[in-house]
Amino acid sequence: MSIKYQRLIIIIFSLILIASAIFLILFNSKKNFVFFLTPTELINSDKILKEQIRIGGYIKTKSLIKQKNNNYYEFIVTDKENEIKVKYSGILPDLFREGQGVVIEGKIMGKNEFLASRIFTKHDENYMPASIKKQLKQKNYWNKEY
Amino acid sequence: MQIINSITALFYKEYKIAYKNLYDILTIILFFLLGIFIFVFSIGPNEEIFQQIGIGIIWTLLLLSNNLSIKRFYQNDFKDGNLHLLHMSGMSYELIVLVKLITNWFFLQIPFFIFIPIACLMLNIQNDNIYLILLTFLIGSPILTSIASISGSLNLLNNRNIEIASIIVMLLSIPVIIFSFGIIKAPPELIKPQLSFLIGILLLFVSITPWICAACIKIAIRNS
Amino acid sequence: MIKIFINPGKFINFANFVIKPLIFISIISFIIGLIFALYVSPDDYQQGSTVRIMYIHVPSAWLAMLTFLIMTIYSIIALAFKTPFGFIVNSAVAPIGATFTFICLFTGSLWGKPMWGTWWVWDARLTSVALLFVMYLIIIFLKKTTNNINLGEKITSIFIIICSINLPIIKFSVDWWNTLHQPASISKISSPSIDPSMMKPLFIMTIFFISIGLLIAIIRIKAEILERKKII
Amino acid sequence: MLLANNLSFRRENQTIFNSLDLSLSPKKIIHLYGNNGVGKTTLIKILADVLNSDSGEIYWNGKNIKKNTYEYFSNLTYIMDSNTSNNQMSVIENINYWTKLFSSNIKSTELESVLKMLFLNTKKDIKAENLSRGEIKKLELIRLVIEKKKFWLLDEPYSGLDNDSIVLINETFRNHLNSNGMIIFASHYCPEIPNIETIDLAKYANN
Repeated sequence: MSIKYQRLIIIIFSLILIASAIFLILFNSKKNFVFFLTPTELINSDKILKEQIRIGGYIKTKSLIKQKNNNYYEFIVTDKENEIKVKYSGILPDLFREGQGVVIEGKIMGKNEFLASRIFTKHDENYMPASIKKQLKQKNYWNKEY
Repeated sequence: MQIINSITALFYKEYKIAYKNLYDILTIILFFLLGIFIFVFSIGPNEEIFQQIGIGIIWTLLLLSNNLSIKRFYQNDFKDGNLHLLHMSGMSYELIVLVKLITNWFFLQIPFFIFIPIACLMLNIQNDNIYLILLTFLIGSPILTSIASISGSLNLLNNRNIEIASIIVMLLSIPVIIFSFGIIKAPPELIKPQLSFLIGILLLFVSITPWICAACIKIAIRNS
Repeated sequence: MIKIFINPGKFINFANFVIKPLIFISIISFIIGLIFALYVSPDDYQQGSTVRIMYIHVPSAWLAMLTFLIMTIYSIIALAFKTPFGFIVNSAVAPIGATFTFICLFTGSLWGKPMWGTWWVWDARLTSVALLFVMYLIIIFLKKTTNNINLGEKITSIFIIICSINLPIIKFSVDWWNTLHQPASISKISSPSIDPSMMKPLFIMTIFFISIGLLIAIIRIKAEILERKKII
Repeated sequence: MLLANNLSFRRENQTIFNSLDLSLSPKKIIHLYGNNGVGKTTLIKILADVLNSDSGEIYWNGKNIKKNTYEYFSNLTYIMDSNTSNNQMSVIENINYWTKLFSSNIKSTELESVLKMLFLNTKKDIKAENLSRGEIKKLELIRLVIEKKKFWLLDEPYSGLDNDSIVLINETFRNHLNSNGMIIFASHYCPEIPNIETIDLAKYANN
């Protein structure tokens, strides 16, 4: 069997493998490599997660309870389907406000309760001058949903 | 068929060398076990901590012991002209690489299947997780072998800065570590998709390794 | 025309022709870009003044990836058609790409602290860019590991081709996985989610980054060509 | 039939040799000759398709060897400057490995007699790393007999050998030539073989 035939066979072999690899990777990539879970994913998963995990979602409007003297906060994180109550004591990032997207690192305390150890605020891909937002709000065009 | 004879001859030789260098293979395993000792002593024998980070320790040490085997792939055969001799016997470089991958996986990674459970016991890892570690290692170890092979062939003529070979191995192993560690930590319903993702990475590496290594070997031989 | 990008002799003519305009463009765009970025452009509705880091962060990230893409293309060309010019480009351009990646990581970290509340976080986008930086460093080191410069360059090209798999991962990591990093704003062709008043400084700063990168690259490539000619 | 035309090779801006022509027909032997650094090993490596020449082509039976590598290799035995025998394996293991690798149909009695002639029959089970320099070279040369190819390409076949072995090798060369073989070898030593063509590589170096 000449070198050319060997290489041809190995090429075919490799192509088949690459095709199946791409299929497997693309088919499963979404379910992988989770930086954070959404509240729905967290509530639906059966495994009791003892370790530190991260949850991500939006802070429900008018849910933030501040106790300013000892930096203690309570708020509700939602993904519009399910809600989780989060407790946190510490310093909040600048961007933290109601309606903002957040990623919270911490442990599950009980049914739909979460004790946060770190909070990251997530900002979206929209960039808009602050003045325009005011104008939009005045004219009631501001309908960004959280 | 001449080609089959050549392949069996190469297997025969690799087996003979592996058998005669059994102590070298045992050294790598000893490195793995001693590494675990070092971790235990440096963190302190705390069962809870090890249950959390034990899997990470085992995978890290598997990766590091994989580093030790980089030079066993092509370095000797390249220096004494055996790679060209094999090529002259009618084997293409890609085929040589494939045979080398199989033998090196067999002789260097299979022994770990005995020693991983022992390491897990030393670190008090739960039984369910031991099965998962073995399963991920079954899929992950051929990837590690391919990576070591790629790195070894990239550094065939590198006699100045062989450390960079280890760096390349570590860089390319990062996806393996991320996904095999992810499987063990994942909730049960995510295990299957993650496993198939890891298999996808395995297939990808196995299919591209012969071509990359053969190209590197050709370049090295042309410039020797 | 295409020969400019393959033939060293023609490239030097092209370089001599193009260096002065590039210096001019980069100075002008730098000044205008800074004026726009620091004074003219408005504050963001969410991030306030901090958004101005974007005008350095985003162009440098784009160029870090673009540089790697160029290196990949030149590696393939150089290996397939045996033109040494590709190797020259690779060795000249790799440190520039590393610098851009470093600027991207550094400004990103500065941006992350006030906005996300952390300097660094291990999400897919940040990790893959950090790996890109490591890859650039390995590419710079790998060339110098052998006695034979020809061999080192070929090996490096193969390594670049292997590493180019990281590029789509960086690009699509924010879409494929849940990340802290926000998705791309500009790639949506229909309507970019950046306001025109912020798009302008971003655009000008991108021109500045491209022109300064090209300028340094062309000077380095020219120097490399001349040095090799001297040897031969 | 081997034909090489206009071969040239440069290394680090230095021309090693230039416009070298070479032709070899059956029953012919070529001796490459020259001082150190004149490019003997380089030329042999080019002929064995290890290195690429900077110009010129090599033809085997009228076909370019770059395009018909497999056919060329199935006619070529190449004894390198380095020893391809494995240090860790014994003499007989090395020989077994080569017989299998090249699918040789050599008979064990024939092999036995060759080993006896080379005085290696008592050292069959000794590891190659414990052999002397000359013995390793002899072990290496056994490949000529095992592979049974038409065209022999040898780099320094005489180095480290004793007089008896040199005589024996010359004898083998003559037998091979008589059975339509072709040989190219590089050496400082000039053996007494009829019809030998000597090429002085110093002539082709033009600096």
